[in-house]
Amino acid sequence: MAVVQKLAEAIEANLHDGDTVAMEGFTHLIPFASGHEIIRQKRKGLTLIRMTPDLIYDQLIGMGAAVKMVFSWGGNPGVGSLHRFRDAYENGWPNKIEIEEHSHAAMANAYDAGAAGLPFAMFKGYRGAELPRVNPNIKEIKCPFTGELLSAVPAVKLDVAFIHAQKADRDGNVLLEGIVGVQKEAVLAAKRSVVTVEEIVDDFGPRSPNAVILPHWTVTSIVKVPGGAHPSYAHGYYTRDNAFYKQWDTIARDRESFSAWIDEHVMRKGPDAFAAFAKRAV
Amino acid sequence: MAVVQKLAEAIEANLHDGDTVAMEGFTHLIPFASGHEIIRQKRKGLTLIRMTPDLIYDQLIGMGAAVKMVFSWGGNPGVGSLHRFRDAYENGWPNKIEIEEHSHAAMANAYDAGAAGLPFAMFKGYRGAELPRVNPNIKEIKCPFTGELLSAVPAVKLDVAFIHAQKADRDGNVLLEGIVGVQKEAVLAAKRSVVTVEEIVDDFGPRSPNAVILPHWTVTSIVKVPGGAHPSYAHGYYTRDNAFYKQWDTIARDRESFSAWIDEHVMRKGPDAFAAFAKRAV
Amino acid sequence: MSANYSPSEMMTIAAARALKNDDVCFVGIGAPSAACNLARLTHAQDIVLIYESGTIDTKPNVLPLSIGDGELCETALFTVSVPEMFRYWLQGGRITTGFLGGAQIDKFANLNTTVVGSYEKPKVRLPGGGGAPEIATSCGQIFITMNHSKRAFVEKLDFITSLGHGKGGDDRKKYGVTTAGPTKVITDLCVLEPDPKTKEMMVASLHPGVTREQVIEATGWAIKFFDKIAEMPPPTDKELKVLRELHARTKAAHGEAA
Amino acid sequence: MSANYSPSEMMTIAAARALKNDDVCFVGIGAPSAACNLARLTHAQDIVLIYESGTIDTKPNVLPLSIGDGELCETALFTVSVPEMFRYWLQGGRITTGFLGGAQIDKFANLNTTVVGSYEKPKVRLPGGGGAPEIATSCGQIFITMNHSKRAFVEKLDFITSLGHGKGGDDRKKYGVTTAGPTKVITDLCVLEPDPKTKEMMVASLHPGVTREQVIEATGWAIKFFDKIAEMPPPTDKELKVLRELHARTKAAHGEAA
Repeated sequence: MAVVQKLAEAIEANLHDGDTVAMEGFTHLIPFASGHEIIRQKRKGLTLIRMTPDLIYDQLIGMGAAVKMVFSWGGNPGVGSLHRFRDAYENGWPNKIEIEEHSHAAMANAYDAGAAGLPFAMFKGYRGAELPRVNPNIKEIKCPFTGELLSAVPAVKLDVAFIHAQKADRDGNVLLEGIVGVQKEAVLAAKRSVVTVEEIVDDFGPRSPNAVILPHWTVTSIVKVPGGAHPSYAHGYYTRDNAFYKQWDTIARDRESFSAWIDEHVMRKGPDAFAAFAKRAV
Repeated sequence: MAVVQKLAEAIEANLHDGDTVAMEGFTHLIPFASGHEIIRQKRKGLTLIRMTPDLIYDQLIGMGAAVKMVFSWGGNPGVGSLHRFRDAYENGWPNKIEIEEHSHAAMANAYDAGAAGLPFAMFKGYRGAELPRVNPNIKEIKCPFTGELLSAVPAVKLDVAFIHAQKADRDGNVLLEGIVGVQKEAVLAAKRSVVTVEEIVDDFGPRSPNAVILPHWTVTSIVKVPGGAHPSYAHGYYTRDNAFYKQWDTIARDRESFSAWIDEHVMRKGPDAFAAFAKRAV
Repeated sequence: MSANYSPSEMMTIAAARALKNDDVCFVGIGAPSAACNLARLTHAQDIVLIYESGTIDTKPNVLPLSIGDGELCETALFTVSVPEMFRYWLQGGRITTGFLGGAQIDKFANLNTTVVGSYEKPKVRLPGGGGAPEIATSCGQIFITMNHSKRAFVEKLDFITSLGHGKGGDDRKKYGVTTAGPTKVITDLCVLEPDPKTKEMMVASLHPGVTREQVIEATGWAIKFFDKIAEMPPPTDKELKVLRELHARTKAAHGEAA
Repeated sequence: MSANYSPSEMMTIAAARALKNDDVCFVGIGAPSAACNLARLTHAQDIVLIYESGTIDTKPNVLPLSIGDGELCETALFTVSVPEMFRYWLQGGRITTGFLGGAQIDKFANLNTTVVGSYEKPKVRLPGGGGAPEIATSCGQIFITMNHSKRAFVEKLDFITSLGHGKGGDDRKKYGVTTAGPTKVITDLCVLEPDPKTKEMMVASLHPGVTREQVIEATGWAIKFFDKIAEMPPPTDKELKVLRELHARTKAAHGEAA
């Protein structure tokens, strides 16, 4: 049953060193405010799962929060590399990290299987591709009716899911709209979930009967953080800060400028700082 | 690419004797107008797939259209038996029909697998239940990671899917709202699809970005039949005729009253007759 | 307290009382639907009701005739597709309490809603399992509501549609099932609960005015009684009023729709 | 016709021309996105564009920087979850043409976007496959757009991220794959198409002013030419105008957002 909390309380209560977590959002609604709070609280030893690690994991990895990353596309979308991830993986700075690499289809199916309470996901995947050679978590199963071979990967099972959404209501239900990615699946595949939202309303009001909603009894903690998805975006609130994504390439390219950026924009700030980005709404 | 047709043309062009078909709609949006047209065109030898056969299959079976029914709950909801189905299955009137029986979970997963292009569906099902003993299309598979045993059923693969929806637009896209059941899956699991709709609009207008839509290139034929889901219902247009569902128990209980009803309400009528029910909208 | 109530009303009210404010219920049509909504309109106003048509957290003003009446969707927090319902919500373990009923029940609360007679040549072909096989194993616990009669409460089922406690003891675990299974069978005479060890369903309480002999007489196996049997308190005026108003609204709504 | 255009513009325009009005495209970011939208804004106005973020039948006014920019969702007919995208739409066989690119390609149009060097100790760790492994096998056919250079067009891939024609011939069938695979590789110099039998990618047309020697020089294997080589017509004024306006709108939009 969802409780409304401050962000620091929510992270404190729900995330422990060594946890397996996902901070999801497929380009849209990426929970950056939660990522920054995790950095401020100096969590260590996390296994970070995300289809597209994006800047949020580049920041966490650069600050030494992770020991392993499970992913399917590890770049800065439309820009280039994730320099902090590469520095950790290739050079061990600030610490070595292990990777487990999948395709998007595999991870999307693995989230789906986690939400569905299945131990694994199956799909027509990896045919003629080399990843199964280097990832022991990709196996084959055979259709018992046709004999067709399919790929199998373990279901995603999380200690904590972090997502950002447009709205929560007073009962603790959460509404997502637009590119909804795998966020619903991540929350349903998790023991605990922290949902930051743009606003908390009395009632969602008129809406499609088929709206994408996470009901209150599937959510652990709700935190109001307007702008909390910046530099990602919130459909209906503010747009993606594509210019910042490009700037990140320079910021993250070397260790000093990265550390300076984190110090200024994360360590010396709190979740309220995100409100400035919400105000740029279009 | 969807074409807009008359109902008689759509059935004529898309449905052949011996086809495997689904006319779906979980209580809501059941495509009765299509069912009646199939009766008028005297199709034979059909394999009828539906989670809840409902009156629509009771009528088709009573008129001798089917040789097999695949289903998971074969009653008149809240009322009792499907007398025409039982008469065919127990007494061979007007012809014998074969059954293949599943659970709802099995069929929902089998539709999902059909839409997803998979050869079979897996789920945590039938544990301690007896149906696997009498249905050879229920098998077991083992999770390659945990060893857990799961149930497997073949994916639903259809020659034709029939559904009823609220709206189509001029491009042939179809919008469904409310209890959407397995209709999207049925259409995506089918080679051809016939969609009857309450109305055809220029544009769907303002709507949730996550609205349930079947895009034009997944639909074969669109037919405007206002009221075409009666005695089922269309959310936003007219309510379920619960009283008729109760009356059906008497109508279908004996062969003569059934035949008389079909003669009067199906054989001597056309799809325009459904408009009378649309007008009772609330 | 009111003395004028039917055994069927007592059954519905007893089932409603067993529900808690934080339950998430997978509701079936008929007595379960009446019981769940009665609970919601009395002591458990925050209870979450889910119907297998995909309607989640629904608050119907009248009882649905079918599992997918428009009323359920119109009053729901949101509605999902049927595959999602069975995959993410039921199989995903998101339901605390599921309701089942049946044509036949045995002493371990296994149920038959498939056939009377043999499967291949049935005397009576019943509607079949629907959601029952997976509801029985995926929900945290199962409540069963059925009218108590020798024809229904049988020594041996003609067909096992859904698993109760199997052959008793920890038989459910053999099938890889970790949920509690049937914790209450609520009839028009009494409430049965499983013996903690054998899992045989035994009488835990009798409805007001019902005797042990009546229960024994209406049961097709040698039914056992717990050492301490409670008497179910009779319906309160409020419970009866709310239930009857619910049924009256329902009757009016379904009649008028013709 | 305009003589002032870049090789990269020619590549995008050649890719756009290969698209048909009834295509359903799975679009990637960069050149594919520009090509698909150019086709939509010129000869193929009914083309259906799908991005893996879940946006279906989208008509962006500016090109997205990421695969999930808001513009894609705001102009889409509808948007589905990412599991549904990969399950019902891609794996379900609902896409006619998928676009791919990569850091390395071999003569059978197998692609590498994973690592330069060994997987365990890479010289360069690239972003990885993303949607590519399943796009490569699930779409009706694949178009590949890449700049032509010896570093990219290699004799042997460091890693096979996604299947092209495998080892050639009907090698795809060995993996249970029934789709056509790469039917065009569109570069800034030329267009390659598979030999009908061996499936080796061979030069089918040269862009205006490009010589065979240039292509041979830019390819890391002994590249073959079809007997009859066409010359790709240069960009029309309209194509260039529409493409440049698209890029200008995009640049303005992405810059301003800061």
